[in-house]
Amino acid sequence: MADLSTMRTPAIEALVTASPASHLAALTALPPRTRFSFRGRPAAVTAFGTVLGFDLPQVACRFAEDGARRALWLGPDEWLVTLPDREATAFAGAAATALAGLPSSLVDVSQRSLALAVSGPMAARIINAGCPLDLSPDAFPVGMCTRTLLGKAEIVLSRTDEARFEIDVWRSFADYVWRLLEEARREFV
Amino acid sequence: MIIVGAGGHGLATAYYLATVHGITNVAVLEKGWLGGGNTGRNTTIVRSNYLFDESAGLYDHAVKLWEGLSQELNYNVMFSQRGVLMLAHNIHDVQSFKRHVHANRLNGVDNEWLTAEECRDFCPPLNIDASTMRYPVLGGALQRRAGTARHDAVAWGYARGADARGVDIIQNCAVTGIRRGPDGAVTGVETSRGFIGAKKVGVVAAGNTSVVMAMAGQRMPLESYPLQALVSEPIKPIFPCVVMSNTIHAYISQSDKGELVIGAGTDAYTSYTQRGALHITTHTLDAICELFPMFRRMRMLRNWGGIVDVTPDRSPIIAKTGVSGLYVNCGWGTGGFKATPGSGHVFAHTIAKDEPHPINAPFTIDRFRDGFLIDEAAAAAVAH
Amino acid sequence: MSGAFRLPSGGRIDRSRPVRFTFDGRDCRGFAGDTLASALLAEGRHLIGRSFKYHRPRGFLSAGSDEPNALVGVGRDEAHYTPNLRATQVELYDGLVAESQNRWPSLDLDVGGINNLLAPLLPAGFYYKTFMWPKKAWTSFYEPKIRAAAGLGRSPGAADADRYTQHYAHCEVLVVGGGPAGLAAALAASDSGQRVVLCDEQAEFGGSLLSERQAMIEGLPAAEWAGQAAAELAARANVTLLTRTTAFGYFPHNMIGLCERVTDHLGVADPRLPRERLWQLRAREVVICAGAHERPIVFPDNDRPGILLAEAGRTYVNRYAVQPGTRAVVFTATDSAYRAALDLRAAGIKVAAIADLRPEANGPWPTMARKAGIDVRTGTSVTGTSGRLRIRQAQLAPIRADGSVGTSEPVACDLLLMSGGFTPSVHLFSQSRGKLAWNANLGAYLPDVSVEAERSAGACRGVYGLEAVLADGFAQGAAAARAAGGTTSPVRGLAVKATDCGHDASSARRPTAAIACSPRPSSTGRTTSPPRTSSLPPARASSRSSTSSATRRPAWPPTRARPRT
Amino acid sequence: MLIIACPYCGPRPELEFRYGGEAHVARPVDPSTLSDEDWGAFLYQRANPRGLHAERWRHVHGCGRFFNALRDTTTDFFAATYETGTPRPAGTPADGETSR
Repeated sequence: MADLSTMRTPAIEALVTASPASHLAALTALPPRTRFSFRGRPAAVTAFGTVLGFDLPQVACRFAEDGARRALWLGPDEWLVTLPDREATAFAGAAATALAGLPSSLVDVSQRSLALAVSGPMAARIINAGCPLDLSPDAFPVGMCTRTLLGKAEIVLSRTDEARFEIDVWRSFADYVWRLLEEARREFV
Repeated sequence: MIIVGAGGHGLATAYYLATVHGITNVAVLEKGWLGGGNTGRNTTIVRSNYLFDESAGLYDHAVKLWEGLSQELNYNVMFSQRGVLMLAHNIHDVQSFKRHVHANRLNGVDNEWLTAEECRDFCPPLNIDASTMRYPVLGGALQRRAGTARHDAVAWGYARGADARGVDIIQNCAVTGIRRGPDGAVTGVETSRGFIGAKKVGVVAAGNTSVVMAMAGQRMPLESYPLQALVSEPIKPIFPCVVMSNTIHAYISQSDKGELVIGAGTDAYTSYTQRGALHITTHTLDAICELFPMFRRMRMLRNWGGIVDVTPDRSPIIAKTGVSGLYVNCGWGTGGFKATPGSGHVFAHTIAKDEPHPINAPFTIDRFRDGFLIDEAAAAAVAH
Repeated sequence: MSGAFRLPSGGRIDRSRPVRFTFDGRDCRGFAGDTLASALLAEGRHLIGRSFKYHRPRGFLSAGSDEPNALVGVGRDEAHYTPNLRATQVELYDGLVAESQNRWPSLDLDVGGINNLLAPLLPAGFYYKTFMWPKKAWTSFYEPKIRAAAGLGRSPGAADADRYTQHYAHCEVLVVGGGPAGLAAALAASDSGQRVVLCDEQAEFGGSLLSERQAMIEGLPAAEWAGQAAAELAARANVTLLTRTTAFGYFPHNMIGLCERVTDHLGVADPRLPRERLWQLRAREVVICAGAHERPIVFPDNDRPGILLAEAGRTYVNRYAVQPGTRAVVFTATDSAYRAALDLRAAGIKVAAIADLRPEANGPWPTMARKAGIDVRTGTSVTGTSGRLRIRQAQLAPIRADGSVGTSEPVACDLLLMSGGFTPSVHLFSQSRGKLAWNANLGAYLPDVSVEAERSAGACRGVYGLEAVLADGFAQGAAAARAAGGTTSPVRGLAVKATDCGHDASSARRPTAAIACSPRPSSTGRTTSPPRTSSLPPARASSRSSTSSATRRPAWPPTRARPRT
Repeated sequence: MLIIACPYCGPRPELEFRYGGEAHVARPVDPSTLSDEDWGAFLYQRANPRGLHAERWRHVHGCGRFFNALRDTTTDFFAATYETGTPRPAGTPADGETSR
């Protein structure tokens, strides 16, 4: 049986190592974290909020966070929840208890994707090399998140700061996304 | 008799009604101008390497007619059997194309397997360096009898031939209704220029078939999608054949005028706008640039769209309908040009005899009730 | 020093930066700021290519993107070779390598020219009526021969060495075209604080202003004002300026495709930069300021090297400080060509005669031309030209009251400027699926019903005259910003000092008799005798494509053409 | 590239969506009672009008939801988008009519 721990090593390690620095548009790989995909009806949503420690965001395409925990609205009944690995087991247990009997789904999808950050004054422009959304602060303010596309790959994009975006991407697409961003960054390094 | 639509298929139908069946009291009605729809907008590829027996019969019938068409029409349609090479990029492609090769040979249709190197030898601009490609070339299926023809000349040649035998071709004449008698049978068509009586009406309206058939109360198993094509500026001869790649989605040839002729894909949604989105063409050009990196600096001269009518099984309908005296030839999707002579030939037979020719007998509308589908989705160049 | 035909002063070229390049292997010189076309003209080269079918000698016709003849291949090696570039758009850089196309063995001595002599045997569409027997010969003989004769340039022989990027962008107002209308529109729209993108296909903003000799705006020479306006826009944080950027397509829901040529004008480019950048730009509102194209006049042998559009002649003289000839004939149906004649004269070029198709011409520019002593002949047509590789002579003949043509008189010249009026550039508007309407007064199709959120400003919607164009630009730019949800400051009025020449001949003075000139150039290459026709064939209803019919129609008289029915 | 107003996420570029064909095609409650004719029609016959078209889209690279839209197939402009399960908006022209 394959050692599952090896799957947490970044699929893009070599690319990250070779990546040039840039204060205009920095590209970094974020450390591993636990991800849950949560889907549920209102009763389950409320119950889940109690375990999480804060209410799941109800406004479309917005994330809420408290400390190291973050919940991203992905659809009318779907959220992506991220939290530190060390809290994962306890959290999953507590959530299972709270959700018992309430139609819902909670799946650990930590292995599925990894996270990158693009930051700096050119961050939006770099992402726009592959993402067709309007990323101006008016159209995509801090606190906004959404599933979208970067080139041919699906990503979850969130704006954590005026000049900082996080990208959640499926592991098998990660090197493609990284290279695409590197290509766009090339004139800013 | 009335033929609705003066594209290649409609004009060919009229031509064969006159020449084979001696029926010359025929009007071909065209809402726009002769050959101005998909006939004048396609990428002119002619081939017959389809998988199923029914399709092989139909498309190879067409290729055989293509081979003598210039002489028959006394009009040079510039049929050029320069070979169509379909590239395989993964194991599935290899298996599928080899299956096609064998199936074609059993049907008497030429098709052969080439290694990647043989593909490059056949088409020198082709890049087969796997280290530079996302999808390496693992080989290809080559039909040498396949090739291209000059699309406008086909319409003009059939139009001249039909006209010379007494067929009336009426342009700028849109069909606005199909009139039926008390017994339900067709009695003629209403047009933007008045009523024309006829006992038999053949609808060959390509992308607009659903709209015309609705005039006779017929719902069709069709959806009409935009399909784009583009050409580069003309250059001296460099590209000797036709190359198609279903997997990364590109097909390309070079016209006698020197333009690189490139077919893009269908847009995702139904539309009658005769245009498509930029991301569809850039997707195809990405593939062209990967397969033929020397063409990357070439600039595209023109880009346009057509309306293609697509059936659920990607095979055409050439058949009688539920309405007496009403016949339909449609559903050619992205690949009707190649079949023009064969389609017109068997459709003329169907109208003249009120029964299908053996070759088009399987291509009924009823197959969508009875389940005898001819699923050629894999043989179509475009995943439509 | 570059070129014997370079004017000693003036122009927007940088004389402190000489540039060396080669054309067909020959060493040439020019200056930074030249195009390949202007530098070759400065060297006295007019023959630049051969026509597609008959291999007729061809020279520069225009000075911009509407150039039909001067197609060249450019690139230092196969991995950087680009065929079919317009020499009028290729910016000169040190080490540029250019070659002519569609000739063998050389441009001056081209064997393919034999087709020109065979022309009477090769009617239009002859391919379709022959080459069918014996059947086998099509594959083995005819088709390879036809194919070998086709094509203009050649494909690059190696994989492209450059890289390309693409970019999605959004703005409230996109202004396409950075001439006077576009600059004014961008200034007005950006007052709102909204995101404004201004793009222009040329290396610098200004458009027609860059070719002005006399016009003043706000007390500045027009070109200087353009530079100042561009600088003002560049200083605004909400404005993105894109030069060398062509808006090549108008896609559904206000998405515009832009091709930005980033490094093609550089001999040595920063390797971090892509060669080209594709912009897929979504604009809330679009202002099209595409200007107008000057129409050539159709007359026998109007394609000889040395025959240019009048505005192009003016551009070469004023913007590039090049003498496109030493002795010019001007053939016109508009007042604007008189302005060109006077600009030529100011640059020391002798103007042998102005032949004006109209029975009279009394506007301010014709008056100035007469005052300057130029031989102005109204009611006169050019009925033919001679000269093998460059024009040597033009035949001028009076037009009689009944429309027939009198005896022609040869006038020696090495330059012929022509102007048949202007056709508004409505391509982008038409791509947006907007509907055109025929304007009989202007003799042109103009944007009528919009489909997408766009509007046109300036010459591309038939507004001519510098002051009017600037005012229209401001008004449309402001309107676009408001439509995009912004608020704008009051429209600025600019102090303009310029003598307008109108768009075209005034319709009131338009002759009633049809003008005699053969509708098709002679295809034989011989010097032709005066045309036999005594009047134009009756105008036909235009073909389906309204855009192309607008440009295909014989230039004169515009009243004869009708809109589609 | 069209702009499509997802009822949940707002206007978004076409790339994020997948087209789902004709809307309001209800699967027969008991297919076994249908004639071959009717079953074939349910499976394969589609409206395909020239003009307004009620159609399904899925915001597959966004919120993941299916929804319905009214689009004019002669212009590609949308007249409305609305949630799956809700009726076609009142006051909109019939299929095949033009929306502007």
